[in-house]
Amino acid sequence: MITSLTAEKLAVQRGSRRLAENLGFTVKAGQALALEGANGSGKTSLLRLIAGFLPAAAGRVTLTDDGREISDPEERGRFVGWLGHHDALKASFTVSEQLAFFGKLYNAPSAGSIAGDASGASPVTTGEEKRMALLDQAHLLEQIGLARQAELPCRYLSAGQRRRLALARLLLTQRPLWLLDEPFAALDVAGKGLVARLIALHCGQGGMVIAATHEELGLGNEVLRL
Amino acid sequence: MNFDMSPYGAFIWPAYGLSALLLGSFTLWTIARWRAAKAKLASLEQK
Amino acid sequence: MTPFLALLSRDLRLSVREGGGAALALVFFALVATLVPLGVGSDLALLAKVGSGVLWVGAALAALLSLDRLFQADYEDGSLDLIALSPLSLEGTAAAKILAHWLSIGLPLTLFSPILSVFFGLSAPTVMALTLSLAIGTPAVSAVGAILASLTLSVRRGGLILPLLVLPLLVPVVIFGAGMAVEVQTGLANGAPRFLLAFSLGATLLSPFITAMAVRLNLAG
Amino acid sequence: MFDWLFRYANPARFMGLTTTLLPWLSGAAVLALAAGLYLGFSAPPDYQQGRTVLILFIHVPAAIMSTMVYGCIVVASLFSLVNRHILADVAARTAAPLGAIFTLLALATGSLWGRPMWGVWWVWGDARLTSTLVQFFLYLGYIALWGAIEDETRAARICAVLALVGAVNIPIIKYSVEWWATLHQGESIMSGKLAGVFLTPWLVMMLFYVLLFVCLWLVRIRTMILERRIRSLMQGAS
Repeated sequence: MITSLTAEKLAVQRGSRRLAENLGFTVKAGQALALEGANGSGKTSLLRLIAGFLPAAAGRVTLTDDGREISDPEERGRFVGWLGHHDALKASFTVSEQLAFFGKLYNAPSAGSIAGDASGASPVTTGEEKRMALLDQAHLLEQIGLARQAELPCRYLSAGQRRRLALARLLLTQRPLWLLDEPFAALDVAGKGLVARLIALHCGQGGMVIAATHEELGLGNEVLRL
Repeated sequence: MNFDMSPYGAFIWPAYGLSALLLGSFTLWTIARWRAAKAKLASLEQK
Repeated sequence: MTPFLALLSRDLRLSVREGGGAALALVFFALVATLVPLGVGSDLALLAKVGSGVLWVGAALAALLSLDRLFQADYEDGSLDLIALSPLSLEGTAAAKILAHWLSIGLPLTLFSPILSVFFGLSAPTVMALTLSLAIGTPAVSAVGAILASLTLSVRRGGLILPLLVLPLLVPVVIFGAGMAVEVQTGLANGAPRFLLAFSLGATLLSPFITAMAVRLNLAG
Repeated sequence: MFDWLFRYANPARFMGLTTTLLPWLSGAAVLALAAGLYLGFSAPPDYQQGRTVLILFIHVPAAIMSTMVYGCIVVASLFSLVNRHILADVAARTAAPLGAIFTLLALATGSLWGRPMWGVWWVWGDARLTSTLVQFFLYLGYIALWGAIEDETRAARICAVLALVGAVNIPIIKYSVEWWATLHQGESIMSGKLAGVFLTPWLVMMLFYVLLFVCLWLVRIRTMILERRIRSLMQGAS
């Protein structure tokens, strides 16, 4: 179980440009951190650094897993649920093919075993949470509002629907540390409400969220300004 | 020194000419670029 | 193994659905085999002499057609980020993509070559040797190509620069590959099969590691 | 192990060191050129090649430089990947056009030497000429890749990998081309060899080529360091 993510004296550098320096923060299980800043302030680069893509120019990021400290970037990446700028969808794949591929790629447990795993890992209390724990693909699509589009190739999806599919994939991968880049982008009011609910739920189950956003995450969350 | 190249002058002179041309112009260009950079830096540092 | 197979089957399906797959490469290959006789004349003795070399060059060029999209498509739409975070290592990712490229391009080209060799009046043993040499050599084309495709994955017009980078490195494959057909034609053992096999093995074994390194460098940008 | 090198890898120190070195090096280059030309043009005609040996005095050094410069790029690329030092990036990048020019000259002078010797401008059977041609394409690809990647730091790493992949491949390419030349042409062809009397003029010309390369390389590195400084000054001003 992931318990905390700590950044110490972190410097973010992209190419030859130093974007941010001396950053320090800690996110604990169940917490959400919002990254704020103008365009080009390094929000995306910081997320990429935490995900392990971008090496830190200075300082370090440590993830604590059951008391074990993980500082290897690629190992850290195995805990990351990623929602980037791009939706990472293939035009010719249907919604369900898309999810099936990522499910297999991420070794996501199949429907039956997930229910057991999730309820074992964290006590299921409310009905809403119980439904979320049943990460069956059909349930998942219903939850995310894409049930009718299941067999539709992604090229026919609207921008908002593409974003919802990306969210469904985020849930499917079952990663404890969510890194979200502008999660509210391209979504309508209902969609934004969904994102806020999912984040709250993820935190409620002991997950961690770091999101680059202009808007409230819908939690009494902490804010880091870049 | 002997500059009589017969019967191969048509090959020897072009070989030397081409080498001189390429290496010479590259050298001149390199020096010109160095001078330009130096002048530019000097004018920037004055401001 | 599941993540590996998932990526492999996805790439194979993509190559069929989103164009740039076998069909395009085969048509290109056939066009090269048509244009060369039109260019050099109908003398069958001459065509038989140059045929295996022409087919090898044609196959190598055809395999490069869609190579630039091998990593670039996934890089541009963000898929590569998600693949990099998956349990599959980048080395595994590279191996899956090389294998997918070979299965979708190299293998069809190999199987198609006996048909095209009709245009050049090649003898049956020569055709056998040529097909075998393509079977051994095309994995090396995919492997070497993958290294350079991963190096150029962020280059906006990578498709233009890629052949310039790949083709000089493919000189040994073409030489030894066509050399296998020469061995049959002249009847003199020249060692081409051994060299081709060695190059192909070396390239396919090393390529996933170099490719993964290049992907890592690009994701950090 | 490379401590002494890193002392001078600091751009400011590098500038200081090269400022004192360059006048001496360029003076030596001019002397070597004068001496090399004098000795070369005074050399007697070869009993077989006549005065075309004069071409070999500039062809062979260019061909050797073609390989040597690539070696310099490979070493700089290793430092670029392992130590991520900016000077290594700049060194690798600036050496490439020089290497391409030497390679082009080796090809052109080789062809000009071959025409009277072989009767044709290009002989595929000469493995060295063929692999030099491939080497030229490798240089062009390397230079093109540098130009194609916008971010300089990324371009440096990516091109370093390309240089190393090329370095692994060059011996294989050379071997395959030699193998191919013997496969397709049984008889041996006359290749450029130098008899003893011609050794001194050739060595002096070789020295000139090395000195010229070092001088031009250093000046280009210095220029690029200044250009980077100019860019960062302009970025700061805006």
